[in-house]
Amino acid sequence: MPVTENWKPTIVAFCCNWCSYAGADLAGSSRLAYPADVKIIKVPCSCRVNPMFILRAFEKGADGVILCGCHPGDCHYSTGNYYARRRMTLLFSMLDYLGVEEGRTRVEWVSAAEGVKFSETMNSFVEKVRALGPNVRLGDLRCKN
Amino acid sequence: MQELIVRAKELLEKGEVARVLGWKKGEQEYDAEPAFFETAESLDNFVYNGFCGANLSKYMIEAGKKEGKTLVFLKPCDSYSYNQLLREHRVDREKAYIIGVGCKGKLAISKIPFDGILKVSGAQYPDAQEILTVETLYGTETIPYKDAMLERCHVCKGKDHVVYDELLGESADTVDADRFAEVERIEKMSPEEKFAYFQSELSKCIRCNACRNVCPACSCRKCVFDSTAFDSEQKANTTSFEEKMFHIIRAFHVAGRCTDCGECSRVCPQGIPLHLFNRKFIKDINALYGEYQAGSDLECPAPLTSFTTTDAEPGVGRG
Amino acid sequence: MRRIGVFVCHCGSNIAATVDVKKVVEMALQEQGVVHAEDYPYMCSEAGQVRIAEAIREHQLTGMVVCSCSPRMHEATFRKCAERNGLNPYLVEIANIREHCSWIHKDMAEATEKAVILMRAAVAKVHLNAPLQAGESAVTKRALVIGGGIAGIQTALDIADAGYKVDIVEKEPSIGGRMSQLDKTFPTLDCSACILTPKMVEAASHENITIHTWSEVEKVSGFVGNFTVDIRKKARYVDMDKCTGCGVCQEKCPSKKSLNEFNRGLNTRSAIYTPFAQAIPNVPVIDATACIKLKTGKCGICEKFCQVGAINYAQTDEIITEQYGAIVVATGFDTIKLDKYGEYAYGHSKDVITSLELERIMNAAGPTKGHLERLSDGKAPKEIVFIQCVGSRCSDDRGKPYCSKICCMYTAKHAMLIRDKYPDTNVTVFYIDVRTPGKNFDEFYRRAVEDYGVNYIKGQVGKVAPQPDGSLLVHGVDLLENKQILKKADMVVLATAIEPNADVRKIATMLTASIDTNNFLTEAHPKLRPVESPTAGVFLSGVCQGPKDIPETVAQAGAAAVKVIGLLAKDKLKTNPCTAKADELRCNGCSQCANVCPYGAISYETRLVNDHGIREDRRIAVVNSALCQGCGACTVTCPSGAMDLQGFSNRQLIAEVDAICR
Amino acid sequence: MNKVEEIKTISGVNPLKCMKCGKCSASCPSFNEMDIKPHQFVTYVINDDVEALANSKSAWKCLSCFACIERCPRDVKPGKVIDAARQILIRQRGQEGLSADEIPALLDEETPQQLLMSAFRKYRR
Repeated sequence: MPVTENWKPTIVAFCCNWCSYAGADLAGSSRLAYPADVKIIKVPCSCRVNPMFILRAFEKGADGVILCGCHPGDCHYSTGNYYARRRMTLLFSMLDYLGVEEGRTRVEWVSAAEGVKFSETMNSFVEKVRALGPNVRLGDLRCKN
Repeated sequence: MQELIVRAKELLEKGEVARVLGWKKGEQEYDAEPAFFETAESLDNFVYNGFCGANLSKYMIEAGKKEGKTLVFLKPCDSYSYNQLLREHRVDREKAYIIGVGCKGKLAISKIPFDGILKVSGAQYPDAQEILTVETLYGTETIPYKDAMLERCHVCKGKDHVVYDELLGESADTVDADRFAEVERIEKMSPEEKFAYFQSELSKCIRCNACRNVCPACSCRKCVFDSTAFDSEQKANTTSFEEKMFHIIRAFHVAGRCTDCGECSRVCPQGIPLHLFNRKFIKDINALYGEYQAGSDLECPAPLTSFTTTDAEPGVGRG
Repeated sequence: MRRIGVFVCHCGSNIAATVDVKKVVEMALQEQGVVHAEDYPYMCSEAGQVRIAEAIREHQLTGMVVCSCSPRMHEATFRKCAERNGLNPYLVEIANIREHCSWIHKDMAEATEKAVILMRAAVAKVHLNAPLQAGESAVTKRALVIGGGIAGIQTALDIADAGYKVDIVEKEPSIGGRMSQLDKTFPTLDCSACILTPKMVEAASHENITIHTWSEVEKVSGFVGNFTVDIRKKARYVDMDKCTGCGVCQEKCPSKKSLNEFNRGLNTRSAIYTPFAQAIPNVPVIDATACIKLKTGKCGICEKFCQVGAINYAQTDEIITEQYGAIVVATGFDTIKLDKYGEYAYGHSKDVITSLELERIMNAAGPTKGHLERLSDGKAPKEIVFIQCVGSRCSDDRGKPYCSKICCMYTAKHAMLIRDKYPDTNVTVFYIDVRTPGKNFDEFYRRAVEDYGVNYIKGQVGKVAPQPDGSLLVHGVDLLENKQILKKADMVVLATAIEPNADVRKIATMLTASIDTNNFLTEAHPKLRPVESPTAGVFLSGVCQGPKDIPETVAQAGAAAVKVIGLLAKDKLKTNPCTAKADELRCNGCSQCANVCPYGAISYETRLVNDHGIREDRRIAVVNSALCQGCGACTVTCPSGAMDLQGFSNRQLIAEVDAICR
Repeated sequence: MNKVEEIKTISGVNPLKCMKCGKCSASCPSFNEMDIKPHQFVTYVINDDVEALANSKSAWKCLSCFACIERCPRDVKPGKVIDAARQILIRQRGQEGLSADEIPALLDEETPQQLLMSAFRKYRR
């Protein structure tokens, strides 16, 4: 896909119901803008996010995927984000190993009270993904030419 | 080898085991493949030599469904796989009689760089020789045993079995390489080089599923890729997803469970170094969450089903 | 194929001003399975719901998507509406096009495009939604209140009066909390003990209230209606049943050097002690870190003098396990540590004190028997400076970003009381703003200025410098006069910021209740559900939720009690049907999922399974849906995809991903 | 960049964070010598009157002692604001900053030595 002036990234944000989704709501009710490229999918907990969802998003054309959950220690289910943290740490490290550009994936802990953080996070994430341009490498990890 | 057959016959005859799981001669000595032996006579086809690299532990899942005990021969590294299956309740220890066999390193026919191979001698156990003699259509060649060894044997986990009922035969120390050297070499590459490397390797994949079928950790009754568990619409839709993401998802599914037995790379008909995915996860797990060897014991918490409150954050140390 | 209806809400102009709702409707009608789409100014209104009802009937809808505000706002509304009209509530999905779209985007084309995509994702999900039935669980008709201050006491009394059993767990030796440390209360100046003690007595004697003092919550499991709580009853070394509270042990105890926590460490107490005279229960505890007998084995004086034989050095901590239907957190507050505020010389000079320390100094039972005197030399201060907002309203890392709310009023109270009792003592208050919203509050502050001659100066103090003569030089400013002020004072009182009790983080973690960046517990909704935590069955009372004065605390305590009563009055609760479920044909029985389940909801059974004609006994995971809370940790651990979460299934989430990335 | 943006960029201060508590002025050792008091610095920035600030006595009376920066509860740092105002002035005058030769001419009785030194450190890097 050629990079054009008007190119807009597709960004999927998985947000846990208890903290981050509420943080996104707070960003909304506080009118803290972030790019419309970000589309939020609600999950009960960050630990519900299967690496397959993330890879699926990339395969289907996403240019960036971000996962937001409660701060470690504050998980509504007490431990979910700790598992998510390990899973994503390993997944991201693997993506890096495969030569996928750093910056297309991110995990951020956003509480229900952090509307500002939510908005800032999304702004900086989108900026990073825009700088990287359209996703090619993660579209096909079989890496066929 | 003979002592294994003798012992197997003995156990069969005594009725202590109902069948034997071992390796069977192929057309060539180097064609040894896993086989069940139901009778003492059939054991005449039993073989144990340098080409018996196949890890038999996964076959014990099926064996567990049959009547009576199964005698299985496990090399030291195979015993880790068996233990991991035991931990995951996939095999029934009660229905297994495990003979831990000695191992002096296993060979890969693909590593013998001669055309028209007819016969390889010197790979016989227990008298494996330092130099293999290879008869080819074009004459006789020699190659040091070590040079024909599987990659995994150069980074062998050790001579000890982690689970067994009895032990037979000696093992040799074959380690002469750093297990993570190749992973580190790739890690040091630029993203472009990394991508180019994996692109050239993975584009060879023909999706034959040999890696999945041989992997003791890939033992799901029904693989996600064969089911509709993740379909959003129809099967045709997921095919491309499966095609494109197969290896990384497979590696993730076995992360923290893979014993690094190396079977995936051994059986890949395209010679893709698939173990490099698993070993990357193992290296990260060791570095981030403490040394962990899957299959080494049945109790200690597994890296992906446990945590500490001070774990590293995703992405730390990247780039 | 589902027959889906899409309802696009204008939310007045909240959505419609930024999102072209007609366009969303038009695009919805092009989606597979969408048989009806319409927009309406207020979908949540009575009239809006009537339209939904009509559409369900007219188009025989088997699924619906409402494009509106956050599901946190009206998901329940629309689900109920669907249910009333014969559509399973779990066949309703919300596309959040307000908080996540119209409110944050300005460009109409961009916002509309996004709204369409969010609508598509919701439609894609609804295609795969299954009708779910909520289960039922019984309610244990007993409540737990964590914290025995005025908030906890009031909540417990209100619940108990309604006829339900309540337990109070208090970590200190007595209930009473911060209010018991106060001397007088604003704006009426009535004595704190005089109004609190009767409430303490009432709680102690109430037939429905059990008080566990010197106790802490150790472990919480279960869920709304069915919590199981382990309470650690710390060793008191005194038999509660035998002790008569005569106090002889405290007089005779030879170890008298421990800092008196109740008096904020301004004087000392004995190793065996009751924190204050009106303590309830009036049974002392032995401080094991100070007791000579417990430390060395020698002494035993209190045992010798106890006429009823109540002393028992062999006592150990005891863990009791109780069942509760609801839990109220009332853990209160403490003042912040001032070690980062070197400029105010707190800790450097004994005559720089916090307001809470001043309360103790002014109290007849305090370290100075109620005489206002300098702690350095015992002299009566003639010049007192109060500094407001110490650590409050700070955006740096030294203090707290919030207003502590109570300081303006208690400072006015202190200033007034001092001027009243010691008319020749001058009182100066340095303030940034005087905040006195509340009934009779501003009148109170004005009385301090007008009737008592308290000198209020607008301007924060920069520094307090102890002088060689023992006085304190206050570097201030009068912003209204634009003059710097150097003022010699005999005593400086710091209106120290308050913060939630340090234990609250631990307790919140146990309760899986969320907490904000300042460690205040988060309410389920800041306006509409201020006394409920987002965790069902957990309620908030008092300062643990945010700074409050006594009347507000009592009001909130009552509100929390009403919520608890409302819960306990039910015999059965509907349970969340969005629980995990294992597919027996795919399950490997590998036990990985059970390892990550925080609720112990997964067990295994060997079951005869018919897998396309192959009949065999298999070890299969079984989820106890009453215990499962639906986090989904198990689903990702499962390599075969056998474990799935109802309402957030793999296929549903993948469908959303696909719709967004389409 | 206009002056207001310039002063914000140089100082790194958001003047809107100020809550007018006056702790800076209470802390300032040069308060009495200043025509514009430390707590008023941000007001000049907000009111788009950087000119007045740069031309004030205060710009040259600030000792750069940093007491206001250390103690400000809102992270506003009046010391940095006045320093930025000073810099704007200096940049205008010398175009390229200070040179050692110019210093003697700039010296007067009231210029604190410390200010010269810090200015020198800052502009002659």
